[in-house]
Amino acid sequence: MSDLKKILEAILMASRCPVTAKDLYETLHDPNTTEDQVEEALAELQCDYQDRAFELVEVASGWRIQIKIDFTPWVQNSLKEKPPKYSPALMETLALIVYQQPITRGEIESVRGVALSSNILQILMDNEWIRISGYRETPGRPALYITTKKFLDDFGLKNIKNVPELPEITKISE
Amino acid sequence: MSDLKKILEAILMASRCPVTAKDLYETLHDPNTTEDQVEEALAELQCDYQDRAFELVEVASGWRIQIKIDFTPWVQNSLKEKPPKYSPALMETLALIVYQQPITRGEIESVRGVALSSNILQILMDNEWIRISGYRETPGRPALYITTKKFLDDFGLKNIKNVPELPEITKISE
Amino acid sequence: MSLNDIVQTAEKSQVFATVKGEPVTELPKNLYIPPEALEVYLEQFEGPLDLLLFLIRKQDIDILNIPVNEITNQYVSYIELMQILNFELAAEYLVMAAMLAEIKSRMMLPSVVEEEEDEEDPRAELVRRLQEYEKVKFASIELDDMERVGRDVFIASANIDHLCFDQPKPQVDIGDLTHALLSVMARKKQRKPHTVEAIKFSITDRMNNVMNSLREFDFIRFQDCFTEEEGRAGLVVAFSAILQLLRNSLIEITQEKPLYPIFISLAKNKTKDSQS
Repeated sequence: MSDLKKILEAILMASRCPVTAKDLYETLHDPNTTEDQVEEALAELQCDYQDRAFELVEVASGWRIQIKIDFTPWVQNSLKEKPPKYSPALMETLALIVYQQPITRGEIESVRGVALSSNILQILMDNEWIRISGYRETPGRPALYITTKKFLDDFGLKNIKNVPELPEITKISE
Repeated sequence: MSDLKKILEAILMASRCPVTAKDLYETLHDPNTTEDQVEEALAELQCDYQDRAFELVEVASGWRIQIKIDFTPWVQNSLKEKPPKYSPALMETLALIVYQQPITRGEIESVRGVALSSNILQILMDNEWIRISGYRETPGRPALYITTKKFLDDFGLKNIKNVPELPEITKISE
Repeated sequence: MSLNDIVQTAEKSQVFATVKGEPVTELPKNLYIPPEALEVYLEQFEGPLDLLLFLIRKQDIDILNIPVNEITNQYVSYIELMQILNFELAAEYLVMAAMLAEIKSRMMLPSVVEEEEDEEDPRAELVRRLQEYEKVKFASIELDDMERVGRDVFIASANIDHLCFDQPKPQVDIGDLTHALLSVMARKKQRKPHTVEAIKFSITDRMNNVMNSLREFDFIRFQDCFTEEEGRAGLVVAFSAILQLLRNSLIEITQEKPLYPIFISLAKNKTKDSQS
């Protein structure tokens, strides 16, 4: 297996989202590799994966490695046995968005006292529990996060007003 | 490639956390497959991946597929957000918890000779590298911190006993 | 500002900083950190033990036989320099300076040490702390060098978003969310800086009050010096005032028998005191 193929495999396997051929090419920083060679290597990888449980496909936003559809039952089983556990940091972030929406990343960080690791908001977005509702008109125009309908569905709420009220003393605005 | 191997590959590739051989076995729901066969298939997969950019390794909470270390520079290049760099103060705090757990905040401060800034423990908790295991029955009931399985996973260890040994530095003369 | 800038400014003005109102015209002597690396180093120290350990290791000093006098002088020079350079100096640095000074003074009294058989080397505690800290520092470097997920090791995963099945609902409910929020808020409260209020009571005033009362009456009852309404701060100040007066030999405190009232009176040897 060529080095180029392995490098592309590594990048695609490590990425959470699809990567474009152009991005792959730029990540290489290699004057000896052309964009065409990248495309070729991607095609070869596709063949390599014929006898594996995953495949390389091109979707709207780029290339990604995904589980072949034949293995759906087992993936489903494994998720059933071990549903994803959310970290306290993720739960606290979600809680702040629920009770303080719309809220910026900076505000979440200032209440929690530590920087937010980037994948927390990503996971919440992937779950479609939160979305960006707009941007605050302050320097940097930070994104404002709010909860979604899917969040209400998944948590069995009819309306965002149904979230339990907080004891008076813990009101956030102090 | 056998079906069993492919199924295991699918489950492991679909999961973001390590999976134990036992969990894999239970996910199969297959009376014709034994736990030993699962272990064997895992060993075979390890061989299969020799010429790929990823490898199958066993850490504290199970098996996981990870990118081989040779490809780290390219993966790092492709990351949109650089991984956080931790201060010596944070690493010293973590080292104290690793080697002297369970330990209180006061004990950490006394060994390091300085007060602990509040966000250090919070970052370690957010990473799920440490957790509170209980409270010491002394005045103030200080929290006792210990390391987690996730700490072992993230540092590629199977067991807390695998942490590097401390050197004996109490030499009489140098 | 680099040290060079400081030196250049100093050359121009002959004064490059002011400490406690005093202009400083020369850098402290005995600095073992190369001047050009000074600023970088000073910012990096993880506390007084780290600084001390650096001074010891830099000069290849045997940690079990620290020349306290020399190390103390060097340590204090750095502390002064950090103050000159306006580093935010944690109180712990000053505590260590005091500890070093104490060890130094104890070591200057060799006769006392010899007389008491079990007297430990005054440096023993410091050496023990330095060794323990060095071990932790070493371990932390080892730990940081280990390959870790997210920095050196990356998890390989394949996407499953396109698979059609009922994704299991999250194993969390809204109660977990409120619980999470409450714990954030509880932590935030702990982080809040506490405001230091200006002292409402002055020890000197209180000392004068006690002395005035004693000039009027021969005795006053110990408990009459305290007013409950003043709260804890008031009680502490009143008590400190009495201790201070006692220390200055201005008053005497008497109690006839255990559990009997305690009385305060003017010191009888007050006049003699001034002669000695």
